[in-house]
Amino acid sequence: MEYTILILLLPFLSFLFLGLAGKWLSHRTSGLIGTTVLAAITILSYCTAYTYFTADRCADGSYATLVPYNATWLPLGHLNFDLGILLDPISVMMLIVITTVSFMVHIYSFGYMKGERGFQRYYAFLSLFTMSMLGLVVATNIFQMYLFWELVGVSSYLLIGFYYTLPAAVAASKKAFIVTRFADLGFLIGILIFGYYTGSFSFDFVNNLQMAEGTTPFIPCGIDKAIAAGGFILPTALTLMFIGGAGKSAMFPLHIWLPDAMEGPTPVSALIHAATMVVAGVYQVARLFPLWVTYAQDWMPIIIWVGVFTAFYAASVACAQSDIKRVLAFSTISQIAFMMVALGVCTEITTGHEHAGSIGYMASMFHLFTHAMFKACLFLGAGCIIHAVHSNEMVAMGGLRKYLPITHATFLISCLAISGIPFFSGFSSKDEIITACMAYSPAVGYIMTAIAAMTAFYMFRLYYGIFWGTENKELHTEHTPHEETIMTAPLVILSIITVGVGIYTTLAGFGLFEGYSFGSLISADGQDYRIHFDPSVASLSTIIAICSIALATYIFKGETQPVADRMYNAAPRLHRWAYKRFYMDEVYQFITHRIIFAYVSRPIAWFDRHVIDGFFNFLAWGTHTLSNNIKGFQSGRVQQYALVFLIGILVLILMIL
Amino acid sequence: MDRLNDILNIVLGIHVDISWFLILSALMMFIGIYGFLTRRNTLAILISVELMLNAADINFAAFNRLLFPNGQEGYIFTLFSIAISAAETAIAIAVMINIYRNLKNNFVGNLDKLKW
Amino acid sequence: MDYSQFLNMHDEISLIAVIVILFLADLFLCGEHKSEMASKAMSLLPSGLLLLQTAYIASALICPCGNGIVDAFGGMYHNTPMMTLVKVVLNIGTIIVFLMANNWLKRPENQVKEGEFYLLTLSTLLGMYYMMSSGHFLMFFIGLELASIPMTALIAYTKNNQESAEAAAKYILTALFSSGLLLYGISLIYGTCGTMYFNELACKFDTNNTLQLVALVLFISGIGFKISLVPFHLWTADTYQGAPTTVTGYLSVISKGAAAFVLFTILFKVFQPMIEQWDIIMLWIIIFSITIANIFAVRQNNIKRFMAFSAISQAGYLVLGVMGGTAQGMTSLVYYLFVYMVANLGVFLIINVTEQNSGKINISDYNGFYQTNPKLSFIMTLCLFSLAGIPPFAGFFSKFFIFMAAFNAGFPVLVFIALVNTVISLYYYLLIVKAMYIMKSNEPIALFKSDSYSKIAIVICTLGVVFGGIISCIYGYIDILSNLSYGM
Amino acid sequence: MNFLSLFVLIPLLMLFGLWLAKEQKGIRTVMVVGSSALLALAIALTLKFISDRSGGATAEMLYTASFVWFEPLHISYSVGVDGISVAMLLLSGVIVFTGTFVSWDMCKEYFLWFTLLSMGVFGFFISVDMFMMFMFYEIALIPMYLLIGVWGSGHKEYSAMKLTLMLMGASAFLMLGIFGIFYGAGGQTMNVVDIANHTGGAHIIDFSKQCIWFPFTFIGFGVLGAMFPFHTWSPDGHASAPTAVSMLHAGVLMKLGGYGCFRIAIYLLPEAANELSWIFLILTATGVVYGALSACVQTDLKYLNAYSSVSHCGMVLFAILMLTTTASTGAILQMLSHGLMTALFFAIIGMIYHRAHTRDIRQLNGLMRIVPFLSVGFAIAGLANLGLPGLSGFVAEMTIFVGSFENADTFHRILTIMATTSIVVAAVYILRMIGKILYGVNQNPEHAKIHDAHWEERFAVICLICCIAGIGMAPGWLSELISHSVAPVIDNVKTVGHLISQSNPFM
Repeated sequence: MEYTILILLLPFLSFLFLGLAGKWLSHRTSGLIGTTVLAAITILSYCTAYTYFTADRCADGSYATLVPYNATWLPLGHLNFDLGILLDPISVMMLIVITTVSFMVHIYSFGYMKGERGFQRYYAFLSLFTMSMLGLVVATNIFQMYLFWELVGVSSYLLIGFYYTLPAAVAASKKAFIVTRFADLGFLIGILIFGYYTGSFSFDFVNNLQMAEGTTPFIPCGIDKAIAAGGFILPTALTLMFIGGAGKSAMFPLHIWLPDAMEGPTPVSALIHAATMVVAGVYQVARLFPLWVTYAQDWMPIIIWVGVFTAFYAASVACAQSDIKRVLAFSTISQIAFMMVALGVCTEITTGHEHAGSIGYMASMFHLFTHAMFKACLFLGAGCIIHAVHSNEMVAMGGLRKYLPITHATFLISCLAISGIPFFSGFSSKDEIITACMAYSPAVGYIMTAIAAMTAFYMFRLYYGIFWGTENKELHTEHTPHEETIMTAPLVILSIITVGVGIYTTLAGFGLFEGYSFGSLISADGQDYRIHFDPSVASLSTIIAICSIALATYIFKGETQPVADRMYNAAPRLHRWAYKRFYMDEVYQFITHRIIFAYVSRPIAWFDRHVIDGFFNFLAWGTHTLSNNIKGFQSGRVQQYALVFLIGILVLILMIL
Repeated sequence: MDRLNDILNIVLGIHVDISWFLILSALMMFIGIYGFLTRRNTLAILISVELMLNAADINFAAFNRLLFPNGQEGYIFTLFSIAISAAETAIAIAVMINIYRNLKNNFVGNLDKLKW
Repeated sequence: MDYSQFLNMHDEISLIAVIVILFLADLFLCGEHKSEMASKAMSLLPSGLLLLQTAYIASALICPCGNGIVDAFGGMYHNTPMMTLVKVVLNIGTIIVFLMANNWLKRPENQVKEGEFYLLTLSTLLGMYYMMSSGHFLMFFIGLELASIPMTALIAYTKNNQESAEAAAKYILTALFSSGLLLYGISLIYGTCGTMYFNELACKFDTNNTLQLVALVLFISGIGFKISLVPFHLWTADTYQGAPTTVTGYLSVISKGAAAFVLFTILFKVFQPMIEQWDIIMLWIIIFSITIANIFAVRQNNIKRFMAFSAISQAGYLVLGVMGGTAQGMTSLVYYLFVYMVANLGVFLIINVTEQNSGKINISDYNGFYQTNPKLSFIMTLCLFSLAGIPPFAGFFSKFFIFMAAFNAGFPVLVFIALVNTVISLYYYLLIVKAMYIMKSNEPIALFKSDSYSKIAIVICTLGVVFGGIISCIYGYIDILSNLSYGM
Repeated sequence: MNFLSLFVLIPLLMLFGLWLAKEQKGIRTVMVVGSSALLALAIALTLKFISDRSGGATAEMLYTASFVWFEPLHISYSVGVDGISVAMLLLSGVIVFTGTFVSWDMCKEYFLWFTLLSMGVFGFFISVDMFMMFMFYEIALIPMYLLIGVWGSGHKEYSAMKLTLMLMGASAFLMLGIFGIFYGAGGQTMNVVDIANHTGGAHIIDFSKQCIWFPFTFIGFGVLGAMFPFHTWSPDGHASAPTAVSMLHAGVLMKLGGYGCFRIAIYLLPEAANELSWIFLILTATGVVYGALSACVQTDLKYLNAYSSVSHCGMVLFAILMLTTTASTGAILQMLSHGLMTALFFAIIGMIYHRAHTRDIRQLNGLMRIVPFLSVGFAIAGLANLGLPGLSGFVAEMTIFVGSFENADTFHRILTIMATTSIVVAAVYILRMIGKILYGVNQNPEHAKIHDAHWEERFAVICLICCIAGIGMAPGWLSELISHSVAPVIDNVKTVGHLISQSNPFM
């Protein structure tokens, strides 16, 4: 497995090379370099995955955790900051996801970014991102994860701000970085607490959880010692880390950066803001999952309810957006929230068909995988559309199925997948999530089912809005929309994966044949878990999804949309609120600009200039003024001098007598 | 001095001891200082200074005569001091003449060109 | 009486010899129709002779006979190697002043006599010699007066200059006033102790005796006047401003330094029993001297007046060495004196050449000085930095050591106040640096060539400023001397 | 003569060479040769030090040499280095080297003062004698006045004066502290190592005396390290200084403060450090947040960076006061990292100012299109500033935070968490600045014509970026180098720590 180091090194070198020498390279060369490197690491990842999963399982039935590399990068007192590569089922799965999507995006970008200024820079940043994201998933310890976590943050910043001459892109990139940075603060503090009390940052949990009994941090000495250290330290640390994850994964209320991040080039949105980076939060929780379940079971509802609310909120906002990328962005938020919820509802590690409390873990990872594929496909499709009509707004679209047939087909497949229609990949993963939720609590299960229905509705609203509906003929006759092979090829590949996985897992899930399923590779305790659908859940969600699609078809398919207009007229305010994303951005704007800038920073700056600096200036001014005021003392009259002389003597005499 | 003392003792019935000289010299000293601080004419100031110096001289002489009659230190000191004060006064007057030549008067109040 | 005792006073006798030779030379060389040769000889002679004399008395330091301590006239005269060293230092300063004076004396437009200047200056120097080597208050008093009376003549040297006369008048009046009080104080000491020999007095003092305490204060006032310590300093600024620049330079360094040394020796030797009292007095005097002088200096424009306040404040630092009366204090005082002398004379040299060549003496006139006279302004900067106590110039070392001495003597608060004051003093020294380097001027002082005598003096000062601190043997040597019973 | 003395000798020779040099070409030759020699010497020293350490040289200070200087006062010319000074010398070498290139067109006098300043800095870091340290400290300060006053911009006279006076005021505190330590330890040696180890005639300083002199020493050095609330010289001073001087000042001179606090205040007064650190911890933690928040609303690039320096340098002192080996290692790393990135920042700001004649954020726009090289450098400096992994800031900050967290009580925890918030605020002001000046479209026709960096500027910028990235990517050796030298100091503090009762009200 030694070659895995290349998976990190190659994109890094490619980044350096393209970044430094890009100026002297042609677009084509630099694109080719980037893509070739990506192809290489994709192959390497597949090899890794193949080797890993075909190797023998351990005696306890789980896959071995391999650490081909691990070296101390920075010694931190008793602790060590290590860098290395850790291979276990989820990191290997993530390698596949990341390299696949990234490779697709690299190919796609040839067409999408053709002729753009800064083409080399774009590929350099993509390489940087890929490297960072891969480093994040193969992290051997929490600090390494944090390091790459920050790096993906900055790559995201750079890529969102790729069109740096556009004010909106600049603002969006800034916002994305700062919001996630703010969340990362929680992550960092969590790491610090974790590292201090466990004596290690490593993911090798079994050896490191030697929580000293009786230590009572955060509580001044002398207060009730009954609160044992282990009681709440670890949950606190985990929750703080979850804040970091929530920021990256755009959980409410830290989601505000993601919709704006759509200002970046669309392939970037597909790669970073749909398939890979935004699921880092989910991945982090999954990474720490044994800790959560074992030590912080009581605190897991935080994850659940944050997830549930976010899923609902994002879905409802998505119903009202008119910018297609925004719709997809909110859909992403909502889907990630599904994954979070799935992790949150777990209550045990042991898997097996009698242990429903552990399905969530597997389901979440499964959904992560399937979602990455179909959402990337959707975004890339959206990219084709935008490329064709030069607009993000649905108004500019409509009826595009004539012009963009391949895009249309793949988009439809992906929509079906996300809506949870059987034989498409989304169905299998979402079904498992709902099963897990149901097992935890029927309330959560039903809510999630309802949100799944909303998903189907808004996705088909989007689909009809783009490919059917009212056509903007004026615009389309001006430049006839068309599609390019280099851009459609990735779409096709991704939808093949979606469909292939969908068919395979659906058939396997319904027990039509016995074979490996996703759960065989990844499950909470690593055991071979064969997915079997719960018929009631499966049928319920399928029916609801079909109903939603039908509803959307009824409302949005036609050339004219009387129902939609009527609905809009019935509740214009609701639409407006949803359209404005329930004014969350304004709230943030208010807090940052009005409160922090105007009432904290500015007064502090004023205070510094006038009070603190003023004090020192006052000293100088005071000396000068004093000097001018006592100049009469030196009056030039010799008799006065003598008088002072005499008084001086008298005072001195009095002083010592 | 002895004779003076005797006369005073006989005529006025008072005994002149060291304190008389000290009081005299202190008075002279303070008169001199007062004169120095208040006179407007520089020559008058010089005269006041002479009073101050002479007050000290009286002290020396009196101490030597009445307290330490075995030595001559005080007398010698007085002699030197008189000589020195003469020298000082001489040069002071030279300066005053110079000022008078420039200003046509020698009021001390006019010496205030250099100040602050 | 054994007249050969006179011969024990090597230093003074040799200086008198110099004075006599110069007097004769003046008679023959400074006629109405002086030749080129004579003029040149008159320029070289004073410095040359003084240099020889310095070498002569310094030779006693290099190869001392016995412990080097000389007593004469039953203790009236008392000389130690340390005193000789201070005399050598003062001599060097005087040589620099002579070199500085040459140009001023030679210029016909100044209308000043040449020969008298040297005679008067050397007379004051002789006075200081005696003041330092005195073992009796009479000797001390005579020395003091000999140091101040000719000084008046020097201050009034430019006789058709009203300012010069006014300065002299203020000086002599204050001097008279102070010597009157000092004399009175000495008389009280005599009256209470019956003797004026220093070595006999110490055991006769009693801290409960009011008259002796008054005498102490009066003594300090008398010598404080010479060192120009607050509150006896008010004449200083006026006199410095009015006096010819050369004389100001002399006044600010030589007479001040000698007086400070004497202050230390007499306080330590004579007033030893009252050490607590004079520590308190000196403490307050130093605090006020440094602070008030600094505050006044901040707003001056006339550079000589400015240097006067700087000198008062430096005097305050100088007498920090007195505090506690330690050998370390003595060492650092003499060292400070040496370093202060070269730096301050360096500044005055430049002020003098500038004044002689352009007639400008205001700080604002120095605007743009660096553009026209870079070398001079650079040296001026070095000297000012040394005065302000900036390393690696000698002033840093001397300040550090004198603070160290005062700290070691047990006055950390005083040291702290003095240290805070160094910030103010740095401020006003930087004002001149700022004028020279930063400020722009429409009519800056034009480029001029200074005369070779000044150049030599400037080089001496610069060398002293640059190497006076780094070469540690200077301090080491002084320390050896002061460890021989405090050099007294 | 010990070879460490070359660090002082080379600048002296450079001064001499500059004095002789006639043309601009000669001056440049002297400067380039001299600063390269210094850099080469620093690198050679580092390599030698590491190889000697791994070869088993365990003495606290290596290559020590001592010559009695002022025998009566026990002052000697003592040199020696440990890992911390080696790191600092390396930093100084880099900054002086790049500073030379940045001030390519300056005149002779400028370089004279510049070299004098460098001499002070190098001398400070090689000294182990308190007197020498103090002397070199002041040697380094005073050239600032003329460098800013003559070659600066804006309110240069005011700023130069303020800077000089405040720092000199600090040195007054410092001098007193040095006296206190010297006499408190028996007045027999000025050697730092001797005093700390109670050898060479020094004895343990009384606890009460330590508590008096600790604040003096700490404030004395702290002012130079821009400790809140004595930091106000820094924004004005940096804003007015010429480019290379800002670099040198923020890059090296401010490090003297942190180094001094560590080497003298903490090392020599360990008990007082334990006892009184809480006061200064509060101040520095406030400074960290305060500087960052102030930076958010600045409109002048240099002011912004100066406030950010206040924040970062506050972090240095904060970490030192945490009194753990890891945090102090972080502090030294932070000094290095801040030195490099701030130097880079100031260099680029200076270059932009030189071209655009304004530093106002509101008037600069879209520089990325006009001067891509400078803009990229600027962005890298900014990213390093906000602690991006792979660049030096991250390494230092993480070490500090982990180290600070080793103190398990609530008081230290709260302050640490306070300090961590600064990295978010740093992101805010850095991105705001980058967004405003680099991105967008240029609106000012004047600025459209400006040209990108010259070769010598590029060279300087690239050198600095390489160092920043080098530390950021391979920090292990440096951290090891430093922590070995930090450990004795902190152990010293820790061993006395349990002897005294903790009278801190917050503990």
